[in-house]
Amino acid sequence: MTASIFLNGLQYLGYILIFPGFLFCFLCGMLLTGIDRKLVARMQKRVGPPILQPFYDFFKLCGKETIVPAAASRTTFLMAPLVGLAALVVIQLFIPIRGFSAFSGMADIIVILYLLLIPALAAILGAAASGSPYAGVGLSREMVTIIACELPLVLVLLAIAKTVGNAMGTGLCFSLSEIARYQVENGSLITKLSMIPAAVAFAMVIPGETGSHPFDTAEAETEICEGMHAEYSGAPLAVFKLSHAVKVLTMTSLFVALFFGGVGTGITAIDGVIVFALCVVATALFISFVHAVTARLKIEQVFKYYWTVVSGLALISLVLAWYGL
Amino acid sequence: MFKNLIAESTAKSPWLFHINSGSCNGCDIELVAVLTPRYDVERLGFKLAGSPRQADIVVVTGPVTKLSLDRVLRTIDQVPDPKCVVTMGSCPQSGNVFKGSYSVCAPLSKYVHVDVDIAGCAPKPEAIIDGLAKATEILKTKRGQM
Amino acid sequence: MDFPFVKEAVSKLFSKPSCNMYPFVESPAAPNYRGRIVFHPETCINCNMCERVCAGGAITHTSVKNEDGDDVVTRSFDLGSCTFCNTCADFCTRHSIELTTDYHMIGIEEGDLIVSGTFVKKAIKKPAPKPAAAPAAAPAKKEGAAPAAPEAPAAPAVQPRGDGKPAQDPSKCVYCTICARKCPGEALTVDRKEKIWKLDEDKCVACGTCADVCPKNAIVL
Amino acid sequence: MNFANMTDYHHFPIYAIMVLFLGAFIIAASGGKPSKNPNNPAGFRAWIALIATAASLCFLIALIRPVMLGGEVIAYWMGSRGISGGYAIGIALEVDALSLFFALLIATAVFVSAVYSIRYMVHDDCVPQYYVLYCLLAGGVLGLVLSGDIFNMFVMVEILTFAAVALTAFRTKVYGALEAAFKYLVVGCMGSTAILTGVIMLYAQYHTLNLAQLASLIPGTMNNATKLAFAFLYIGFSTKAFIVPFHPLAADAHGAAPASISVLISGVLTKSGIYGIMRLTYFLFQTMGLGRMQFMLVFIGSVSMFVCVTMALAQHDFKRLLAYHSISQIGYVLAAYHAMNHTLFKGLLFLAAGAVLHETGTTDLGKLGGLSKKMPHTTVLFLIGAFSISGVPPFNGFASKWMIYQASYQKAVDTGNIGFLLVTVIALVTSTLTLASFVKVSQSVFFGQLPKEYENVKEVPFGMRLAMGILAALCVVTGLFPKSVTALLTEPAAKAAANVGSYITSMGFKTSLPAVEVSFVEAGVWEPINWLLILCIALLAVTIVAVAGKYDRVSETTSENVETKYQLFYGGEENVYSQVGGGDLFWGFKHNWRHYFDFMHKLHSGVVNDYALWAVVALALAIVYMMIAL
Repeated sequence: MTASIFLNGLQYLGYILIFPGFLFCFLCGMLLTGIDRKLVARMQKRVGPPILQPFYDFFKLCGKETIVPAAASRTTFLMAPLVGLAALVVIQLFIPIRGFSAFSGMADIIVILYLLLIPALAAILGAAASGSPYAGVGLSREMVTIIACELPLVLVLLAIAKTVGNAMGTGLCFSLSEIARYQVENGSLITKLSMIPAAVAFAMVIPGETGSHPFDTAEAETEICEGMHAEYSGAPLAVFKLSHAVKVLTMTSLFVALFFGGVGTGITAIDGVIVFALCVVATALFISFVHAVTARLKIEQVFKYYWTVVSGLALISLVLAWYGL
Repeated sequence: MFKNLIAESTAKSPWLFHINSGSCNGCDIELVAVLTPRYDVERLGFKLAGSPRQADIVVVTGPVTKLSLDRVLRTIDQVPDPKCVVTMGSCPQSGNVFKGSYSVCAPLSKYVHVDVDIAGCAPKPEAIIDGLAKATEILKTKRGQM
Repeated sequence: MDFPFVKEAVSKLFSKPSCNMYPFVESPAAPNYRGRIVFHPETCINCNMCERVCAGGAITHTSVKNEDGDDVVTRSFDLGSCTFCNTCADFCTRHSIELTTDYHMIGIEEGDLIVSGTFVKKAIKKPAPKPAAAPAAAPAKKEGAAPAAPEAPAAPAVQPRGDGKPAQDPSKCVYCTICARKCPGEALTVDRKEKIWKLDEDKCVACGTCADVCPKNAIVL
Repeated sequence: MNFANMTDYHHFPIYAIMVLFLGAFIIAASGGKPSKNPNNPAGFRAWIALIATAASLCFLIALIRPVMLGGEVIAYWMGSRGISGGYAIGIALEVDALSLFFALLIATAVFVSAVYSIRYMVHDDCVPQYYVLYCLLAGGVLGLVLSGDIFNMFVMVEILTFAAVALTAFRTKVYGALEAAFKYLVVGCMGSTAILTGVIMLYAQYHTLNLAQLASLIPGTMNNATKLAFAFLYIGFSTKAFIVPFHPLAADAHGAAPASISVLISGVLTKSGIYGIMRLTYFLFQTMGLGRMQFMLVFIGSVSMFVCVTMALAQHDFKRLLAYHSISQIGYVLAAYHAMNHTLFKGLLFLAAGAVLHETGTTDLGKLGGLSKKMPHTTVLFLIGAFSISGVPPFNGFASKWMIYQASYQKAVDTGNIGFLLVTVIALVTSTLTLASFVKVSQSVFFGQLPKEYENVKEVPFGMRLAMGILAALCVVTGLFPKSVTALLTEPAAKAAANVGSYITSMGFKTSLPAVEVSFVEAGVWEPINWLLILCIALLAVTIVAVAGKYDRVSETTSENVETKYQLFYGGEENVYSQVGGGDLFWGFKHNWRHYFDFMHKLHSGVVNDYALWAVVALALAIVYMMIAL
């Protein structure tokens, strides 16, 4: 009895720490950002950094001195990156890999929606705690970006809930693992007409959520000195960089799980590789490519873009889903 | 092992912070040229950081005018250790043609320890890469001593 | 919305990067690039014109007497103060200064960026003054030859002619020929070997350029 | 009447009300002279108020077992005068789970606020009078929710309205206090009058004032007069709940009143209005097109939600901002059972605002900043409140909002009504906007830079922190164990709201309505414990790695200028006070909505005549809607 509890606990711990928890997030996220940087460089006709560059950056930052400004609120300032990272890892635990998810049953689209807020919120509070006016500007932009992304994201997720619910006969389905199961049985959601605009809208949300070009107004290093991270140095900054990497993984794998959930073989190990490959493709298309061909928008343009174009697409999808297409 | 890893990474990921202390913009343009596809120092891991808190190497251009002296010194102070100060072009090393002007405080080495000087007016991008590579080595030794 | 770089990005993704892989591949500078200064001390005549024309004040010299009474002159070029404008090389009559295409100029320790050369400047063996066209060549002061630097310029060795035209002070002149080269009317002839300084009075317009450019202040008006 | 009879729990409701009125009476009888003690000018009066509120809370807690768990409906006839001749003659108290739910909320808020007041009100004048009014207000609201008699409800509304007006106005030295009180008085009186009119109409129709009897008589005898009465009653209670279009009053009143009263206005007064509306809709008039009625409530709720959250984003004053949020959240409350959580976190936020006001003397967002270094505890407590109200998991706001989304979307799917879908979307977006405005508050009050004049600010006294701590703990607990809370409080209340039959029969009236077993649609319960466990392990793992890796590494500094090293980076400039103003923080958002904001700015003129006009228009619209739709 105790042994089984112990083993169960060990398994959980393994999920959290190794796969699909920290270690997996760390390696895959960093790899994705590395690939992203390389691809952007190649599209700009550059050689670009080595693919392992994010790892170098991370370890270098770990070895740097951490400066906490005298004006900052020390605890908030230092804890914020850790909370953000932990929340992201938790999201990653919920995202199914073709039916397999470490913690099914408690994963829920709305929970994910709110959990996605936590890393951004942690970054915002950390920025606010630093006391820097640059961080103040940065956090204001980050918050507006969150608001901007929220509406299309909500619409997309509701459309998915409706579509899957319709097909399952429950009218509604908010559970991620159910959605994954449905896709395994009936093929990916992307094959549905009503889901195509939703997929496009979600793809457009990815760069906004991860704060990459052209929606990186919050961290605009050339105008507001890295914005929210203006006062961060050393290990906390490393954690922020890692969080960004994990967020790339989270958003792309969420995209894959929601729209390409049916792709795979059924063997978790192989599926993991396939999902990761799909994540790489998603990163290449929605982050690197968009980065390479656009210039940074102004914050009010970001907002307008998300609440008109992207929300419009998501709304079309919702309406189509509503009428059962 | 971990220490070694960090030292190795330090050499592979030096981030620059660029301070213009009254430069004519010649050096600044060259520094930017180093980041363009033609030279692309990002392949060596270099990156322009937006804030001194994230920088490893501070690149100073310009003859350190009286007004900027205070700012330059404060910014250099705010860079976390290990750090490396690089002067670029002749101005911060000596004042160049502005030498002796009432408003020029060059050389910078009077005020802070300068690790690497890159000569040239303005230096050729290759020379900048040379200098930054030297700075990276110094950075790695400094990291090893920490 | 318009994305002008879509095609560009895609095509570049599959083409070779245009990077100059510098530290791994040599990248020679373009011809006539003005980089590191090379100084040939053996031909320098210590006219100091380079120092005078240097905008950045990068050129300095020190001189020490050796046992023969000759000046041991060390001329140094501080690359950290140089604008690489080539004016010094341009003005150098002896072509002792050269700006090469070597751009590797990194200073880590003091002296890394200093280019210097030492040469011996023979003390002038009191050649008989040959006042070519200077009737007022005052022979009064036969210069003690002790200090190379004119430490006692209390009374000018040569009296001005009074008509605005130049007169040479043979004790100071090193026959560097700059005055002849800079004379707009080509009124001056200077022969370094023979130590001749000659003024063609007809051509001279008394502009004063020769006095201006003379690195040794050997011309008075 | 023997002692055993006295301790019978059937007496507890009236005790709970009476201790408060008794407290008010004793304090009033003790005269208005402040005591000599500068640390407590109210002297023993504060303690009387505290004891009265605590006793009242205890009585209500004792009722949880029979009413919430046992499902009993307590009917209590004053003076044992019950039903005679088929008509209710006596005055009745009637406590079902819904009443008790609201009563518990109110008693908790009142008690915590009383704890807070002791130290908070030290610097005010007229403190003795404050406690009289305080007890009156509390007693009034409690009486309202426990009453089983519609005229008594009106009486209690009057008591609480005038107590609230007086409490808003009594700080005559505060700029705007009188103006706010006047506005509140005018519109509040219109509301009270509307309620009275409605009551009269009902009495004329049915010759009874007892709620249960009315509920048994109304079905089947609906006519236009009843509808009219309902419209009047609805508008009357709306003014008490400050839902749109009565929201501007709340902002003024909150701004002028002391923080401890703001807690009551937001957590207690508005709840009384909500209670009234719910009683009306689900009990008295439940036969008249409940679906349409619900739709109207949800519609008004959504409008309140959105309008007020955008209004809040535009505010420059901490308390006014909270006031608008208060109404925005009331929108959620109308839409579903968000009431308890709202009382908890909004109370907490108002107390935090009060703490800031107490120490710095201002609530202007533009003037504050960086207080987290001086008031760390207040900051943490405020953040808990802010996270809760924004629905950040794992705090309680998330639990209730989660249910709202699920329920409204389920409703949309079930009924095929796009309107409910819109509600889900608005609710989700509003929640993000709420987060935005609390980010604004935390940036401009607690984080950012400390202005020079607040260098000497201290943490608030322990008593005030204790009050905030109680609410914060409740926020966390209800957030962590929403299932138990739902089982204990919310679910019985929800069932009671729908189970009119048993309400009527337990009062001794016959009804055609069967005491139905209500199918309370369990929209699903958010169970955060597992999730939180994972988060904790994750956080722990990260922290351990971080600490082991010398996360907070500080090396021997190489520069001599240590103090410049730890200054903020200002592009190299010397540190100056620079704070991103709260008003400019969300420019990117406001710019896109500028026409809307301009419109709202013009609309909220601040002229009481306009607001009175709004009230009349709202009444007219309500009447028209009732007549046509029901």
